[in-house]
Amino acid sequence: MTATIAAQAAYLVAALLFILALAGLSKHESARLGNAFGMLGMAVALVATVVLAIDGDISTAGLGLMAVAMLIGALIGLRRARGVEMTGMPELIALLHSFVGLAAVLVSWNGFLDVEHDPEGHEARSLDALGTLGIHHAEVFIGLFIGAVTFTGSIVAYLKLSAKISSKPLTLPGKNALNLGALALFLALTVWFVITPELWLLITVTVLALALGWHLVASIGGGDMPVVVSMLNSYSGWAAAASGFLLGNDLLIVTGALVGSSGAYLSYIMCKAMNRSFLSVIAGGFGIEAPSGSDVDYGEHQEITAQAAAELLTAARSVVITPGYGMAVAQAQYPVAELTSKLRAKGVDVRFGIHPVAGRLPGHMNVLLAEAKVPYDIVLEMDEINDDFADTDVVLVIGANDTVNPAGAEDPPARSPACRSSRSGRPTRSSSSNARWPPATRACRTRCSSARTPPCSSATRRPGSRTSSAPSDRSCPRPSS
Amino acid sequence: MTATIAAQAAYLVAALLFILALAGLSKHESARLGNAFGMLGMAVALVATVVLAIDGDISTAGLGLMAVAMLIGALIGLRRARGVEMTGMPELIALLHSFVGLAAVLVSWNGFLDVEHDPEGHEARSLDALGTLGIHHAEVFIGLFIGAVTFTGSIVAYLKLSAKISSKPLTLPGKNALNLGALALFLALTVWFVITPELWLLITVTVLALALGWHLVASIGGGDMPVVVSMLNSYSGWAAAASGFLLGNDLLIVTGALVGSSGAYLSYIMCKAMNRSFLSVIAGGFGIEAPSGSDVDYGEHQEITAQAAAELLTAARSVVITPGYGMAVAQAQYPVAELTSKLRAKGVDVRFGIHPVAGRLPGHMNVLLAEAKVPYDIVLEMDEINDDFADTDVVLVIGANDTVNPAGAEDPPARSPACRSSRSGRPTRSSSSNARWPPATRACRTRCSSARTPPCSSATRRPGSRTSSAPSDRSCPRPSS
Amino acid sequence: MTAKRKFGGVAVAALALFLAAGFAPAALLPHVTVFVLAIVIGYYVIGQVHHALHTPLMSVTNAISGIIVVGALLQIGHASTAITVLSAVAVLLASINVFGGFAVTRRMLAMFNRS
Amino acid sequence: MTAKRKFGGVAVAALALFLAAGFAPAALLPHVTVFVLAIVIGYYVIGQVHHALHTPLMSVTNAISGIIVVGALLQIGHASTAITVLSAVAVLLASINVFGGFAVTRRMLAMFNRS
Ligand SMILES: NC(=O)c1ccc[n+]([C@@H]2O[C@H](COP(=O)([O-])OP(=O)(O)OC[C@H]3O[C@@H](n4cnc5c(N)ncnc54)[C@H](OP(=O)(O)O)[C@@H]3O)[C@@H](O)[C@H]2O)c1
Ligand SMILES: NC(=O)c1ccc[n+]([C@@H]2O[C@H](COP(=O)([O-])OP(=O)(O)OC[C@H]3O[C@@H](n4cnc5c(N)ncnc54)[C@H](OP(=O)(O)O)[C@@H]3O)[C@@H](O)[C@H]2O)c1
Repeated sequence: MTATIAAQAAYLVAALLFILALAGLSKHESARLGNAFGMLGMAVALVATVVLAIDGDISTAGLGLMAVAMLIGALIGLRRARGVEMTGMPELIALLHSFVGLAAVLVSWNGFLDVEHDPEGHEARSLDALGTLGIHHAEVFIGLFIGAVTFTGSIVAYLKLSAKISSKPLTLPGKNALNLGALALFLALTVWFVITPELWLLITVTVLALALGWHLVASIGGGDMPVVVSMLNSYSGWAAAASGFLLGNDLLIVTGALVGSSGAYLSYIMCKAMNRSFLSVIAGGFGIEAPSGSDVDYGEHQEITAQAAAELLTAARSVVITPGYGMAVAQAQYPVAELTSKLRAKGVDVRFGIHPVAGRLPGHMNVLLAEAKVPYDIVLEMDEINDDFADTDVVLVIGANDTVNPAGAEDPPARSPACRSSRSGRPTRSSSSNARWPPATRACRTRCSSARTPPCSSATRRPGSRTSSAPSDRSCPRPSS
Repeated sequence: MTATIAAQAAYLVAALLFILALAGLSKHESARLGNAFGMLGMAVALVATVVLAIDGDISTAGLGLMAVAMLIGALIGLRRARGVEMTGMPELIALLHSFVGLAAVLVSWNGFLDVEHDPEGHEARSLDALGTLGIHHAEVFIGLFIGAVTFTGSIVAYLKLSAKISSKPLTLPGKNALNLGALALFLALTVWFVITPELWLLITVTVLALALGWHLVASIGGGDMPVVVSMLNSYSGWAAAASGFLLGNDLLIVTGALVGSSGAYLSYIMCKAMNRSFLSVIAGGFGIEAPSGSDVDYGEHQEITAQAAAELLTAARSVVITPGYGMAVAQAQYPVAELTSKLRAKGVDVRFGIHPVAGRLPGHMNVLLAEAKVPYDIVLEMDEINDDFADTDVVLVIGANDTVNPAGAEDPPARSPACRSSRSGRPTRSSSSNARWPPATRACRTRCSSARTPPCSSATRRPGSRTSSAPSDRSCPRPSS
Repeated sequence: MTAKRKFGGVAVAALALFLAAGFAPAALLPHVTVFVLAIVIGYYVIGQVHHALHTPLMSVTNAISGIIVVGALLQIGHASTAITVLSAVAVLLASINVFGGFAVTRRMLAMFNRS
Repeated sequence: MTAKRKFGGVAVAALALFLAAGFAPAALLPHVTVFVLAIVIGYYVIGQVHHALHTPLMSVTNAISGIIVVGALLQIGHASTAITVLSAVAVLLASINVFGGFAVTRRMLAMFNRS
């Protein structure tokens, strides 16, 4: 067994372990095991690669550099992973995507320096002998393009998600034309580069791709970030696959395709949940629809005291809590979890209903609730719980104004208490601009309004202070236990 | 685009179309489309292969022979497909499996004649130069083995299913040892053949594999045929994949692996439904467990007249019919379908509950009912309908004695009316030997027995006459409409 | 089975696959990769199949595994007569499979109707 | 979409893939095959994922796409200094991804508990 064959066998094993990892993450019960498979697969791949490198003509300095680079990267990564707050996950994930994109850019540039820039060198000559030099040109170019788009796109997403820049969509005139033009230019440049692989072409396409990635994500409003992050996830996979084609490495190709297609399909699922066209997401052309709904009957709302709300909750047989990102901003998930466990101890049936795009990332609310120790089996999807609203006594809508209140879709959002009765906001009929709890929830609202309307003052709103943790005595009502 | 590359591209397309075909068959709505994709994929693959052959060094005589062979095969296949009765599907499918197995045997023998038998020939020399001659030996041997096992196994299954031989399991002394011994011998012979590829070794392994295939399936009782047919389906896929390795053809490899793994997984699902160990199925070691249940309380049964049964049915709000293979043997599905539509016209909620292994093939009952024009949306799986038995007024068990009556598992089967009250047979507690409606159905039986016990005389039993179509006036009771 | 044992089982299986693939000749590895990926797809494709369609599914996979006709076709007519005759027989058999399988699936599926 | 239109769409896509693969250089085809099969697997694997696990899923795919570290590692240290430096940077970035991604997924999954 030579090192090359051993490495290829190891790569096959690693690819299968990655498939097992993704499959494992499909269920709560197997998720940790899946993550372990992913780590095992990565370890196998890394060991195989290092063995391959040592077996090859790597210099000792190179080997040292490799070790140092990996060590530093590992330390930074582990530190970030340990330190990040769960509310900060979206930013972290976007940032990590950008690293994959940048790495793909560097790999492509290396490919260029190794072959195209050194046409008399060993690599270029052997490729030329095989007749695959032209493919190499194309692979360098395409990999660079995808990587660079992923890189700046993820950077913009990171900046928006961490509120370092405004999350308002950038609306350049003719932005679709700009995007399409950039794509067409890229295709033309690719052909050109395959014919004459000049340095300036590579520089041009790098700049073009960086600008395109920036513009694509900048044109998207903050509310659509969940889909964008998922799309960038997919792009980072395609970038890895493109590098795989460049290096003729099946592991990169398989893994990249796996991540790329799963990310794309995930985005597609989310677009469907949000009533959006998948194509317009890819094109970055959304987030600009005019807010609708100013002509809608919002119903009446009555304010009640925390005391009355607490009585309502303790008297209820079943309570559904539909949290939004506002709950996380106000760090209200801890009081909410406490409220939940107290109510459950009293025998009240408390469940959570999660809107498909609640939070800044798909599944983000679930993580936040899990962190606050809400058991995952009472945290349900919108589809799972929608039919049960009719039998629910009280619905608490916490920090999710815009999913139930059309005014929330406007800019600046209408200020209103973050924890309110389910009745104070009615979904608009035209739910195209923002996903909302679909009409089935009206059954609840109707019922609630006929029975009781319990807006409650919740986690104190502190505009500007992003990390404020709500004092527990001013948070959601707690039943006297 | 050379013919070779075009063919490879076409093969990739065909492989994807086959995946789409299998995916399409997962739902009623897309099943026909899936079949169309399969046909398209096969057409693409065949055209590509013919083009490749013409582009190669095929003689005109060879081309003519090819056309004639395909034409004859197509005519025979289409005739069989048009003429077969739906009750005869299991036999047909088993027979078709045997063809794949035999074709794989022939392909392997050809590989031997082309290379190993002609060590100074062009093929052998070029493989030797590549250093892959040893692999070729192994591929010939393994492909031959799998193909031959599939061939005789399917032939025996065909003979048993079409009642040309007794469906009783053959129980040679030490049959597991025989099977394992044959496998060990095969491995030893493989090593030997890789070292010295002699003709007599190939003949030996052919005989060995034919005998093993025969013995494997002969040891399995008639009642376990659904799983056996599904396993043979899987084997035929592996046989095709082995031929793919032999010929270095990715399309054969992908398609074979697809069929092989899907068939194996299907068998696994069925084994679970039958409470059997998957391993013992593969080993052919089942069907020999002693029938249990003579010490079981069968409950009482009361016979009632067809008239009374008809009254019962018309008075019912909801009726569940659980048919078994006996319904098909007696051709009673047509009267049953008629009864169903009449009852439905009267507003009675009629549904069918299908045991996972009812009939001679998984899903066989569904096809038979579909042929009799019973709409597929009222034909439910055991899992789907099991919970509803408690709310069901009347359950008709038609020709499925052995799924509810432990006596039916004995040999010869206890004669009893094929259409009977759901109470007359109680499931045994130890449901290992034959799959039965699980305990949940007892809810129904209990309820039925407390309310009414309606055995009804159904399709007349005519022992010996297999194709008897029951006269409709003696068939299942029909409500006066 | 606990998660630890599952992990151990998979690790052992991974090692076995590594050894098998590692000691296989280099020329075989791309084919093995494709083979393994197709196995995974076969598993997933079948997981969502409705039970009621198992018989048509079997007859369609039957037809599809008639793809071995491609292998037999490639062997016809450019070597000894014996090979040509054997492959012609194989082509005939596999063609029965292909045409019969798709035709009978089509016929079966045409019977299924909603109410 | 009617079945006919779907069939037509797939047929056109099949033709496009055929042309793309057919005009690609022969050396690329095995890689394209593997690529396409992996895409299919990615689609199926994700189809069954519970919504609640989308965030951990994303962070794990994030970590997995850090596999590009393998590519960067293979470029280090056997060519010009520029290449070595660039690949060292790529290795560093991708390592952050790999280690950070798996670690944060692990941390997140540890939070999920049944009642
Ligand atoms: N969260 C979801 O369920 C959901 C669903 C679909 C789409 N989205 C998108 O996600 C985006 C959320 O972004 P955003 O910037 O609009 O959300 P946001 O205003 O930051 O938060 C949304 C909700 O949280 C409340 N909130 C914000 N900060 C709070 C604090 N410190 N204390 C208490 N409550 C607080 C807001 O109340 P006020 O209205 O009083 O400001 C609003 O109801 C929206 O653009 C939306 O389109 C979210
Ligand atoms: N069908 C299923 O749901 C099912 C489920 C699990 C396993 N299996 C296996 O499938 C095998 C079926 O094979 P088998 O040979 O035992 O089945 P079988 O006897 O041919 O048929 C089974 C049932 O059909 C009845 N039947 C047979 N011929 C009939 C006719 N001409 N008219 C009316 N009723 C007729 C039998 O009634 P009598 O009892 O009166 O002969 C019996 O109840 C069994 O070995 C069983 O283990 C079947």
